[in-house]
Amino acid sequence: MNPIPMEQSLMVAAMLFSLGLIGLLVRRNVIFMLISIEIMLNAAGLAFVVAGSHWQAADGQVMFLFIITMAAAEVAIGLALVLRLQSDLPTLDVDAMDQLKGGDDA
Amino acid sequence: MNTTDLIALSPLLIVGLSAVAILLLISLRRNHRAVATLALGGLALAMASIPQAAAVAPHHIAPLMMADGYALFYSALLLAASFVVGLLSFDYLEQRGEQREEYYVLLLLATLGGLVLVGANHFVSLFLGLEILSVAIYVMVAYARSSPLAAETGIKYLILAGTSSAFMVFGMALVYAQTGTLEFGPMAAQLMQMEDFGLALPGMAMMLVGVGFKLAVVPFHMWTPEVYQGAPVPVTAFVATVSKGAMFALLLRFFAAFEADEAQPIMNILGLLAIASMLAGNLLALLEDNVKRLLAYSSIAHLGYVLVAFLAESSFGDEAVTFYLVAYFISTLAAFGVISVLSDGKSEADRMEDFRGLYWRRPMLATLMTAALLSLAGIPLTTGFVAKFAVVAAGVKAALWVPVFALALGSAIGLYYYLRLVVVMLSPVNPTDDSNSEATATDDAMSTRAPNPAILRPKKVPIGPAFALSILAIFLLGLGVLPTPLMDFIKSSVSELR
Amino acid sequence: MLNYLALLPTLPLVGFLILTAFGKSLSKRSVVAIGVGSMALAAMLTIGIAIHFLSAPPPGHVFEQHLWTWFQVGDLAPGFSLYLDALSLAMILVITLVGFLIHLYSAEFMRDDDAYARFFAYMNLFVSLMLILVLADNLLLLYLGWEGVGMCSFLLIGFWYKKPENSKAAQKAFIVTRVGDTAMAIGLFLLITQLGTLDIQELGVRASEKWPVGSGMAVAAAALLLGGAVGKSAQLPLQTWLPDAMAGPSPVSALIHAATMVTAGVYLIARTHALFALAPVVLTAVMLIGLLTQLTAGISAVHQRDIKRILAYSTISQLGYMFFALGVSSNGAAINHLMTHACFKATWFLAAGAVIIAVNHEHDIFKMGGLGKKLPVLFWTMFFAGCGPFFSKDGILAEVWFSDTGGPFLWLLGLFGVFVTSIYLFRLLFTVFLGPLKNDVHWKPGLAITIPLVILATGSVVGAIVEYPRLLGYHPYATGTEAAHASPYLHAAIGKIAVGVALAGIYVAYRLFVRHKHYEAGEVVVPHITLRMRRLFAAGWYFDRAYHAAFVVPFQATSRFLRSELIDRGYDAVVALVQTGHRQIRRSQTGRLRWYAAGIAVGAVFCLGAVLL
Amino acid sequence: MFWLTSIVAIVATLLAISRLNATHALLYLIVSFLSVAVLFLQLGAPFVAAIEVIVYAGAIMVLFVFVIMLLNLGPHAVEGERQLLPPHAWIGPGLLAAVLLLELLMPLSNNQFIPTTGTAKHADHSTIPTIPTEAAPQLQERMVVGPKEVGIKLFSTYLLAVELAGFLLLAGLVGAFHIGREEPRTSAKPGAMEVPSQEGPA
Repeated sequence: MNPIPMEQSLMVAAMLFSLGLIGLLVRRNVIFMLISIEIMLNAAGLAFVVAGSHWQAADGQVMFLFIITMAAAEVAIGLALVLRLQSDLPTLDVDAMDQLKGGDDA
Repeated sequence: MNTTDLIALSPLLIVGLSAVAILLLISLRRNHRAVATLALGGLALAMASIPQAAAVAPHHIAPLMMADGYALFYSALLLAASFVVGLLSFDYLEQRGEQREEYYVLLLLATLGGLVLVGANHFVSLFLGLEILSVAIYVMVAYARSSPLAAETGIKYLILAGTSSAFMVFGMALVYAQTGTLEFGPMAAQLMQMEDFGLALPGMAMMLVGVGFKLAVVPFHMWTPEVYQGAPVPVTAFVATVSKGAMFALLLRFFAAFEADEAQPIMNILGLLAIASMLAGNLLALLEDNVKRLLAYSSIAHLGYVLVAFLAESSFGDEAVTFYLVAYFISTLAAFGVISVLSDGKSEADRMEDFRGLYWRRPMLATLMTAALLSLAGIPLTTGFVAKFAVVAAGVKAALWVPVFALALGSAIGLYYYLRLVVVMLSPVNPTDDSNSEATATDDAMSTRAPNPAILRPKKVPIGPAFALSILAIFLLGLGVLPTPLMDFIKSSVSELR
Repeated sequence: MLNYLALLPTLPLVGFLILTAFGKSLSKRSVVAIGVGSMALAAMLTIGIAIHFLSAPPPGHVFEQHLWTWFQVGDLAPGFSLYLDALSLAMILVITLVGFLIHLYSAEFMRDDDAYARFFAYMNLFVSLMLILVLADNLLLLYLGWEGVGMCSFLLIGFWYKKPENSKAAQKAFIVTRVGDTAMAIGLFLLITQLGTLDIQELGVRASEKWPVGSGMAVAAAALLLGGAVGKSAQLPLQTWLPDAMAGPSPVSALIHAATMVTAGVYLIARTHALFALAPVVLTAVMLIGLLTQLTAGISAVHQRDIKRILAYSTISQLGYMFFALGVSSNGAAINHLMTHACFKATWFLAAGAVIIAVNHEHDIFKMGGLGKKLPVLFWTMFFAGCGPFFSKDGILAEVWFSDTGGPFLWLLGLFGVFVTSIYLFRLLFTVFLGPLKNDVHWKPGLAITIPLVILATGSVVGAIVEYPRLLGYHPYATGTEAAHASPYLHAAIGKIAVGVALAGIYVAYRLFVRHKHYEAGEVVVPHITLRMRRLFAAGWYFDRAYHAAFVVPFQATSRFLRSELIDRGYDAVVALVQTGHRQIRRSQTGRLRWYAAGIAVGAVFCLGAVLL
Repeated sequence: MFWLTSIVAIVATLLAISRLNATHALLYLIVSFLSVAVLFLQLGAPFVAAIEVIVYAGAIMVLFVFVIMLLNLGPHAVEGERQLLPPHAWIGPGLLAAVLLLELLMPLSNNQFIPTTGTAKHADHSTIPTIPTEAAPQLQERMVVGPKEVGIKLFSTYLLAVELAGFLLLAGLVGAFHIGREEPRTSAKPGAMEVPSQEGPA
């Protein structure tokens, strides 16, 4: 198997991360925001695996496993909250969720 | 894992086991009092195990954790804070008809995360500690299911924390790519050998996003007021103290390993963040009428103050950081404790109006609140003053003139809003004839609603919070007058750091 | 007896604690017993200490009492230690004796107030902190008292918070003095870093070892401390808070804004004189600040109508005199004036408070008149008390003439200030008490009001004869004056000129405000001065023209300048700036999640950019 | 091969974040995750490749699909989504992310990595990877770090971490249970929690 230079794989990870960030900032639907966070976490995991592969060590993969664990836990709670929100508000538009803010801001 | 490892980890193990034990208990029988007792007992036992752990310290539980005096000191601090939060939570939850028992599982798990974080010596433990803490807090802030704000608060915190975690993990990956190790010590040694940090520097910068988010420094601060306001008061107290304290302990440990100038860009960033936080936090709090939000903004500024001592990069600075965090814990817990005790089953006492005339209705609580606010403002004879003094001294010693100047400026602004609340508490309680004469009437649209009568009605403070608050009061003033013993203790605890 | 020194701040503190804890459930009688009683004990203790100190002086005329070490940060270990020498003895005498009398007065004055216990609680706390301030042996403990009295002042100015303007005044006082306090705090840190100690005596020693006279560090340190003193003592340019601070009850004005707290700045400079001596530039600044403050505030006082504002400007002006004296290193004269002024101004404020009650809360002096017959005690105590400070001021002026940095020109300016002082003081006195009766008086002061007034007036008169600080063994006078003392006649003659000028001022005031009462309420007073001046200088037109051009026009310009409160606007601008900052930055808290996420992203971009650059 | 997979991953992700229909987006996301799994294989990490497919593309995505079904976000939601997503909304975030990407690519493109030596693989976790004195051959055969090594590492060195991960999942479980629990609204006890109504915007 041809080795893949680390720089390039990390660049791919960085691109995926940026795409996730764009998604997070652009989308107003909570579900899409959660998806975007998954993309970012996945990109970070990819970066770890890349680095682990570069160092020929299992640590990167181990870290990836923990990242996936955390992503699962977070998604579970996030989706539970989405269900709650859906029953409270008619929309999943996050910009509509502004009950919490300064009392008198302009 | 050998016996020594287990002893060194005993606080962690006890907290974790208590969480599991509570789950078992819940599956047998739901009983709020029993569950709370078990949780508090677990925390107390964990605290009691710290001297045992200290006997084997410093002990490196390879490769993940470090059980040294520093970690144990912060563990004790976090456990004590959780204990206080637990005491406050019991009566808070007791007044509300929710499913209350799971809360304690989450409280213990979050504490566990904090304990892992302060002992973390490795990216894996850092990450896991942080995430256990975060995930538990996601749920805790949204715990009050019947509250219309709960879900909103929860999702906001979750998404922002998730984002910041993603940044942090990506940063870690970059650092790992550069150094090939996940452990702090070797990592630092490795970087020292290199001519420049290479990818590790952007990596650390991205990690700062995660750190900054947890610490709520500008510009990662914007979640704070919302989460403080929307979360149940004891949870707010927890977020304000344990979560931030644990993260700061980690930050200190991580960067204590680096001495070279290569890390200077990171320090510069932190300096800028500190200055921005001190100024923005105080400005934001200036005319805020919601007390929980006010404390949120002020906490932004406080973390900025602590960063000043952190930037000193000396063991003196480490002591100042630690002492400041202790003082901040005590004052913040006392302030939120008072809010928690004042809140009743229906509402939370978080409006400025709720505090009007408190001094004349519930003098003890008002006095404690005043002491807590003065301590936060850094008025002499409170522990906050000694802490701020130590921080400034550390900053001045390291010739950090700009941050110290920002600190002085921020404190000057800060005193105003703390005293504003104090004055409100001293005002009379008939809002009908002096609705426009509030001592610090602002031109903002002040709510002229009457305070919630239930809040002002003198009632007996339940024994749990009463105990917690009296302990806090003793420390609040005691450490302000006689801080030397604690300072010496801190000195011996953090000496192993550098 | 000296060993009980630590009890001194403790007594009022205990009073404060009792009143705070049980204030609600105590009867007014018990409140008085605790609030005034603690002060009475403190006053007796002070007298005992003073007698002991004078009859059996401790070695070196200094008594130190170390209570415990506060904390230790690095090599810095400020302690709770008290330091008693002639200077602090003078201060504690003023604080406890005058303080006790004012408390006694308040027992009657505040009787109808609902928040009786709260008032005495604050007052006791104030006295306790003020005592800590003057007895502190290190600057940090002094700073504790300094901040503490500032806080009490804030609470007491806003004591009658029902009126919004009172709260505004409290805020203003607080914010303006914060400016000075911040400078002082920075000064403290400068001293810590440079000299490694905050012990006042040690500071003096180390500073003179390490810093040559006029070195930049010494100047910076002294200037920063001066900043604190200027704020606290309401000197230019931080003087604007004091007139507004009159919103508080009269006893508060008497105790805090005339006798004690505002003199803390004077005390600070006198106490850290060793530092100031190393910075002659700053001392000159002190002198000029004092001189300018004294003149501008005096001129402003002439144009006030509100009885308490007149006294406020007068206080600023008198504090200016003290700074003037400090500036020529004549600390003895400054402290002497401080002590007589404390008696004098306390009397006047207390009497003014009684007058205000008697005329049904009228503040405008031109709506009063002829009260002398109805309230003779007030008139005569004010009259006699008003004479005292002219003599202590003579002392200052003589010192200015003979000092190295002063001289006849500055003396002349000071002398003019004396003239102005006597005009505005006696303008007030004559307008209110002489002439036809204008008010219904249904109220007579009781014993608890009369006795303090009489005692304080006596104190002021005695101060005219005796130099209190010299009596206590405090006599650091300006360099060069020792030579002058060799020719006491000249010294005395110089002094007597000032008395003469003062008498002339009284005469002018009498002519203007008693003999020729043409003015009506609401009319500006200044033109009448020119009118009366014309009669005064009967010789006619030349003088008058010249006088008008050289004197009245600047007068009017200054007063217009001061009345428009330009400096005030400056502080309003600072407040507005901070508030605008608040509003602007608050807009960032939109409650919108995506906006917050964008904040995080921007932060990340910033962090990354910073390490790449 | 590497570039092909990468391009597929990036394009699929781009489509995932821009689709209006949540189900479509999820499908693209699965494609993206699958291609990342292929990348893992190419990087010599077959174990995580499998995990990526099973857990990410499988379990987590199924969770999303469930929720989307529960929420009934059918085609009718697409129109609403379109309104929430005007084209100009992309500009700001796009720029911000572009700058971030640039900042990440810059150090990546001109960074000198420590070249690895074959020995690093066997190095103990705690030893510092040594910097070879002479540049080691960059293009050496990349070793596969297989499931066995990962497993050994996981259950020896990282045993404690695995336990902690258990706690992390426990927190997620308890939390999701508490929040997601279906509770009849009417059964809310009197005096149930009610945060004071917030002050509306002035």
